[in-house]
Amino acid sequence: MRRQIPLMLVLVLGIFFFIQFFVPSRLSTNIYQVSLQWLILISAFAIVLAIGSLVNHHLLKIKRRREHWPYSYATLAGLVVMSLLGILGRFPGLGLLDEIYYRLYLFVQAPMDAAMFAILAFYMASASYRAFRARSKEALLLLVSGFFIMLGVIPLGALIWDRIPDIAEWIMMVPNMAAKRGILFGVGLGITATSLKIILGIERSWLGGGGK
Amino acid sequence: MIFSTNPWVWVAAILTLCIFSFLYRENPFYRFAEHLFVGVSAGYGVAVYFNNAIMPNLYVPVFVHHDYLFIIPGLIGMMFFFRFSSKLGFLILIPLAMLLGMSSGMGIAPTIQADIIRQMQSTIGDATSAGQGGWALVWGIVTFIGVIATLSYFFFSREQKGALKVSANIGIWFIMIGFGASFGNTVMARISLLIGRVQFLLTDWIHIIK
Amino acid sequence: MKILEKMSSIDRRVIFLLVALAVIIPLVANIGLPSRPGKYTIEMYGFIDRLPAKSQPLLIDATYSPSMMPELQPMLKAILRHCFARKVRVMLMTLDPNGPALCEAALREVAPEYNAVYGEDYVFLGFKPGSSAVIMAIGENVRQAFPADNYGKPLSEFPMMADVRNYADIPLVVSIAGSAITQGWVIYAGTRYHASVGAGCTAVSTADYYPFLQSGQLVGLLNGMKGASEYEWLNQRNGYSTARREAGKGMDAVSIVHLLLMLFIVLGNIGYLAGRRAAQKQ
Amino acid sequence: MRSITVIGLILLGSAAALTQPMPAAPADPAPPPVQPPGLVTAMDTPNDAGNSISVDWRPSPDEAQGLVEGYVVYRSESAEAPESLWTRVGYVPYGLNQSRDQSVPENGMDFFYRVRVVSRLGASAVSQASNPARSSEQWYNSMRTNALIASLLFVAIVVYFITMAQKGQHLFVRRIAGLSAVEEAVGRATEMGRPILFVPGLSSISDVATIAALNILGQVAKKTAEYDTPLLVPNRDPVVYTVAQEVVKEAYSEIGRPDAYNHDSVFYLTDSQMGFASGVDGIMTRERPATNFFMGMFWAESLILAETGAATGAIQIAGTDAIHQLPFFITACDYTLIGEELYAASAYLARDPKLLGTLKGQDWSKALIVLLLVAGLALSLINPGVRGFILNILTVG
Repeated sequence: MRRQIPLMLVLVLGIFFFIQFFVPSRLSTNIYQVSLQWLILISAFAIVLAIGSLVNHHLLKIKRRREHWPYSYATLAGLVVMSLLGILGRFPGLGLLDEIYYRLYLFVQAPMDAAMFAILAFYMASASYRAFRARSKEALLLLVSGFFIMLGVIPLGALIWDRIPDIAEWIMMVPNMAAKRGILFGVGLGITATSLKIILGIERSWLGGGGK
Repeated sequence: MIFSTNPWVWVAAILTLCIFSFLYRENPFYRFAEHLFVGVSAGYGVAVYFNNAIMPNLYVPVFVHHDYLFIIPGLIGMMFFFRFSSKLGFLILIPLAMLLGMSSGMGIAPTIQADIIRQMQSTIGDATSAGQGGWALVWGIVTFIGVIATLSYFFFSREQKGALKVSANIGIWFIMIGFGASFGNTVMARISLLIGRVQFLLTDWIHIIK
Repeated sequence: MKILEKMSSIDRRVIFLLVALAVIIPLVANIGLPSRPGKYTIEMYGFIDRLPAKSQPLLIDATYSPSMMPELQPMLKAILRHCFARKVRVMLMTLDPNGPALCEAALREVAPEYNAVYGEDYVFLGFKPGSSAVIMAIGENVRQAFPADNYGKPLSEFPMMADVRNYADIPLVVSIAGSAITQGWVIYAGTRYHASVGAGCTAVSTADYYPFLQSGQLVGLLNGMKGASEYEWLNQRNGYSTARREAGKGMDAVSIVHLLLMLFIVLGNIGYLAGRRAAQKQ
Repeated sequence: MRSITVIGLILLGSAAALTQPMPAAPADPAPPPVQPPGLVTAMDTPNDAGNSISVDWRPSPDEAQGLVEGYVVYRSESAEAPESLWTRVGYVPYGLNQSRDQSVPENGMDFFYRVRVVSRLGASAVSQASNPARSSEQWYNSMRTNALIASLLFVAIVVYFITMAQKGQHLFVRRIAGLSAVEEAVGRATEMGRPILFVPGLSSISDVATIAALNILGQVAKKTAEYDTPLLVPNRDPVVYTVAQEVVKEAYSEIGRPDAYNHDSVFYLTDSQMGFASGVDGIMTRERPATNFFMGMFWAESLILAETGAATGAIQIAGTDAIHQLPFFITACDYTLIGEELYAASAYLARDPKLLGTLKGQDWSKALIVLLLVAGLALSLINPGVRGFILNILTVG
């Protein structure tokens, strides 16, 4: 029973929404519209569990004095302050809280977000330096095509030889596109097959346990 | 060198440097920034979920418009909370089944449309565009061969021997050239992001760049 | 020989330091390399340039977080400048929870330059979670996804929104995004609802969208900071904007870092090949 | 060269747009008249939910001179209705000579349409009424027949192979390099006494790549349960977090080690992409896992994770169908499952006949696609007429 009901639900909903795609009638589209809103709402509740996990993880760390435990206070403080300001700030008369929330976002969260992203520039350099070596035929192809594109993107490439941007675009448009399309066919089939497996109840990992 | 007098800018600058310090090695400054980042962004996420999913899709329809239909997904969503119950723990499978059933069902036909049928159309169409002739036709055919070869690399039912091996190898060449190209093309994007940070540090924090 | 072999094992931190210098120096010292618009930038620019003034609004989805601002924010601003200068109406929305603050920052900066009026020349719809679900919801009705604008005012109160129901009434959707959501726009808004879709993406995903450009599913594409810099250039050339070209300046730093990286790759390979030869000799 | 010409054209175009006079103020004395649009045709919008009628018209002859600003569409219940009974139902700018009225009040009732042209100078002229048209809803979208056939064909192929598999027929699947490394990687972590990190992607549960990742997680968790190796599973999506926890718990009890399951090993970090990346980076440098798995959907953080992992000396196995992140995993990881290999992985690892059957179905669908592509190409090259036909049936609606 415990697994039959969810499996039935998946089967029925899966088939229904597969068919719905082909039925343009009013009833069908209305159901579709409402379902989209339901999807958003249902998944929103899981955030409570997730935050529970985060809080629990850090409280435990502090309680047991595990390595680096004092840092957990930073996480907990950030979580409590940000969520309260964000929710309470919307209520009338509490605009000041909303203003603080906005500031914290702009000057605490956003800069760290951007800095983390910027680290990628350095990692691109170290990764390409390490991996772009002519170790094999395949690696050589990776290296040469990467090199040409880097040269082709910048205005400087055209100054060295005016055909370089064209070669770069050729690489992007011909071999690159062929590879992407080939991969995309496979991915499309993989996605469809997995969706089908979920609907038919063959793919049950989400029930917990691999396939029982 | 003139420093900003805005304390918020200082906070942002110091946190930026804390994150960058990770490039040298993991250290207490990074550790602090990382923990704060996780907490603050998780809190922001909570507020966003509340203000943009719960309020407009549950509170407003039910309590303002009295559309009680929306209580149902609300109740289904709340079943997630039974996770810690030993007896009713299985109830979380209901919202999961709803999410998976709907999204799998909605996904199949559009995926077939976009990833298979339309790709077939453009693969054939590009290789045979009328009136192109010359190099365009050659490259069209090369692309076509590349697509077939790449696809053959993902054929799992046979050992890669004989013709399939040749074809799969050609496929791998195309894949490698494609990946090299993507990598090279990404460098610019990543540098752009670093530029943004450097501009912030040198413009807003230390007023060097005007 | 030893020196050559060492080239293949330069410490990460040395590379990091050189990259940092290569970015900082061009920003502090003005270099000013030339720009040359690519064809997809021109196609995008041309499409918006042909839209009639004061008619149905185009829809811009700015879905990115602050970390992608340097690449994508100049794009958003350049397109807004183009639209406001030509009195093309704009609906702005975002599918990223971090988006609203960024959209507002762009609007606060650009709108006053052209005296663009809120509710008449542009509307800010705000953020909605659900990514592709939202795109599909707009296909049914904009009000389905956004009953009210970002500030809680019902869309029905805006005269410019009176005739806007769904994609059939939107001449162009511009997806400025740092994620695969552009694909969502192409597949759902484009394939499912026949909307014209243009995109501005981070340079990382450009390669992904060439198939869509070829198959006509995208009307144009702005490629990262380069695309933004080219759009800024076209705006300035046609007298739509006199603002500082932020992305243009960044492109100089991009050029220098590219050269540095290529140098590293060459050094690494010389070192690798030298090391291999030494190993063969033994 | 070509691009420069195009710029030139655009410059001319926009200059023309700038010099064109703005629509005149209403106080102006009578602007030069404009000719009305020609024949207006109305018909039920096909393949829709009803309450919609499509209207098209011959453009006003003045449009060619660039005098037209746009067209306003009106609807009425009678062709001879007085001016006040025509309801405005839409506006389209010049260049578009069709409109879709999506606010038809009733299906199955006759409505008439008129189109008013508005000139740039403020004049306007209205057309004759259209033919009567009734809106209706359809129960089948005929534009999507190709997708229906393709979907059903695919389902049939897959179901056929699943049935074959269930009948006990042996199904061969070739070795996939990245997956053979899984066992070795778990063993290595055990030897070194270090944990294993598994990131099930950053997307939601409705992303199919996430399901594939959770499937692999189940297999990996069984191995860590067997060897008693600590497992770390950080999550970004709340729902995925919930499922991942169930998957790991179940894997441990299946191996008969429910006691070894640590409730804290599957945990949630944050919803923010980069916040998540910074957290995982911290975990990688502090806990020093011997093996990192990055499976599922990834975005720009892919290289941040993989490069940090490489610097800590971990063995890294990645798998994603995010085409634009594959190059980074390929350069920074030891093994990478490319695209469909991620989906094949669960079948390969689990050796479940039903899953292998699905994989077979995918394979033969691929063969069919290749066959159709080659046939389509050959026929198109022989006869351009056939090309048009082929492209037409492959048009999606």
